[in-house]
Amino acid sequence: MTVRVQEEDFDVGAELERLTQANKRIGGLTVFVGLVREMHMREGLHRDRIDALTLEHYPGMTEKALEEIEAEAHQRWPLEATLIVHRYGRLAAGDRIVLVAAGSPHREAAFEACAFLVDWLKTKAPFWKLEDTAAGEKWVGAHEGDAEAAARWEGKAKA
Amino acid sequence: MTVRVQEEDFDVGAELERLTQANKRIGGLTVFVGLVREMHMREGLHRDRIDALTLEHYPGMTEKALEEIEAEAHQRWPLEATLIVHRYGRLAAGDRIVLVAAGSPHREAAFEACAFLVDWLKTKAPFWKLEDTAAGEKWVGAHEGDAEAAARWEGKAKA
Amino acid sequence: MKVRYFAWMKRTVGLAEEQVEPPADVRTIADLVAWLRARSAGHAEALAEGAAFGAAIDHRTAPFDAPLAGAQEVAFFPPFTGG
Amino acid sequence: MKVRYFAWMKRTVGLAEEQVEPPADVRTIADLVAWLRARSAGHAEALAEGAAFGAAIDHRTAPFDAPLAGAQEVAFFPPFTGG
Repeated sequence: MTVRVQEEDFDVGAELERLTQANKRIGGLTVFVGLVREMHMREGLHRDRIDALTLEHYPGMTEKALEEIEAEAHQRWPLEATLIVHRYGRLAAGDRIVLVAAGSPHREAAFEACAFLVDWLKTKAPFWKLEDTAAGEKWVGAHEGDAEAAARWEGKAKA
Repeated sequence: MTVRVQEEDFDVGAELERLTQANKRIGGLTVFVGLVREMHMREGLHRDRIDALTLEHYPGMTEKALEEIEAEAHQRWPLEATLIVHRYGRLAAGDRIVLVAAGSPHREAAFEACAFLVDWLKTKAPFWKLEDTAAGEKWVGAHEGDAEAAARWEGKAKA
Repeated sequence: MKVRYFAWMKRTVGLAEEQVEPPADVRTIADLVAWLRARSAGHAEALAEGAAFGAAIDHRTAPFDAPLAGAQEVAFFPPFTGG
Repeated sequence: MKVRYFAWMKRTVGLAEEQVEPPADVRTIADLVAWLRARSAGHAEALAEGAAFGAAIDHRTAPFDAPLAGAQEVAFFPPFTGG
């Protein structure tokens, strides 16, 4: 169980190697990498390309929230290893934002736990995205689909 | 779209870097790494530890089957990038067997497509596992759960 | 008690944080919100009724009826958009 | 026509592949299975009725009633266990 919040990029291969090495009980490792996607936004007559964003977070609370989400995943699935690395600060299109990994003897548990971790961290960890557009800065609104995705794990019994 | 069947190990970080670089439309990349899990098997009075296995495949058919599965995923989800690397030959506990990755603008598509690729390659690509135990060699039987997992994607409309 | 503001609320209030000493009848987060609104036009706008924001007490998300007793740090923020 | 065997079927038949020329009345995979059984005790065991195995024609999975017309290579194998 590891949670890290950092400004610098992470090395996916090295992180996963460290996570699984010396643990021969992992049969399946599911990994999610979230990246800054180049987007086009229409607002009135303008069409802006979003080339970068700034991620703000709440130091102290962020780590606690991520650790609780991770502990919840271990409660629900038989996991051998989990990892959450989330960046903050200024990120450009194509940059990595977040790395989430869940390793289990069984692939179903690895898939479900990884999806759960991603869904919950989106709605329960204190991060905020500020987009840079040619027209200026714009705070990203919460995505309705995220709340729905997070809600599907509410009250679900242990798999 | 890339499919590779090879005896040698793969470098997860380098593979994913190659897959996503220069494509700024990927917002979510879901990855599955299958590993040889150390297992204990009970048979009659014996309890054997499985330390290694040999993966046999059907050269020519394997590549074709994996390419068809990959094409099917692109039919069903809006994917920007997919990768399947599957090893054959002798593998020890802790070794990587397979790498599956799906990148999409949207994380839901990335998760579903990756799970689909793993489920279908388990039941539709010609690989066979032979386990080495202290008591001798043993061909792995098909796992009932695999057929069920693969079946949940049958006839499903495009997401 | 320290009060912190994040994301657009920080810009609207014009402060990242402030030290406040609310009177004894400010017992819950909802009470604190109402009391803070009077501090400035920026406070009033950021903490307006109907605005979509949440709160935390000492690094843990808390509902608006949560008691403030013993709180060291209260934070206000818009819905999270990480990941 | 080339016939190939994989996994335990290869061990049981005792051959990885063989070149065969079945008579004209062997029209489907099912016909071929019945015809191959007579070749040896290993064939009979591997291809026994009720044994769990599948087949492919020219690198593509095929049902047992698939016609052999034009087939270059037919393969027999147990259920797949990759991934």
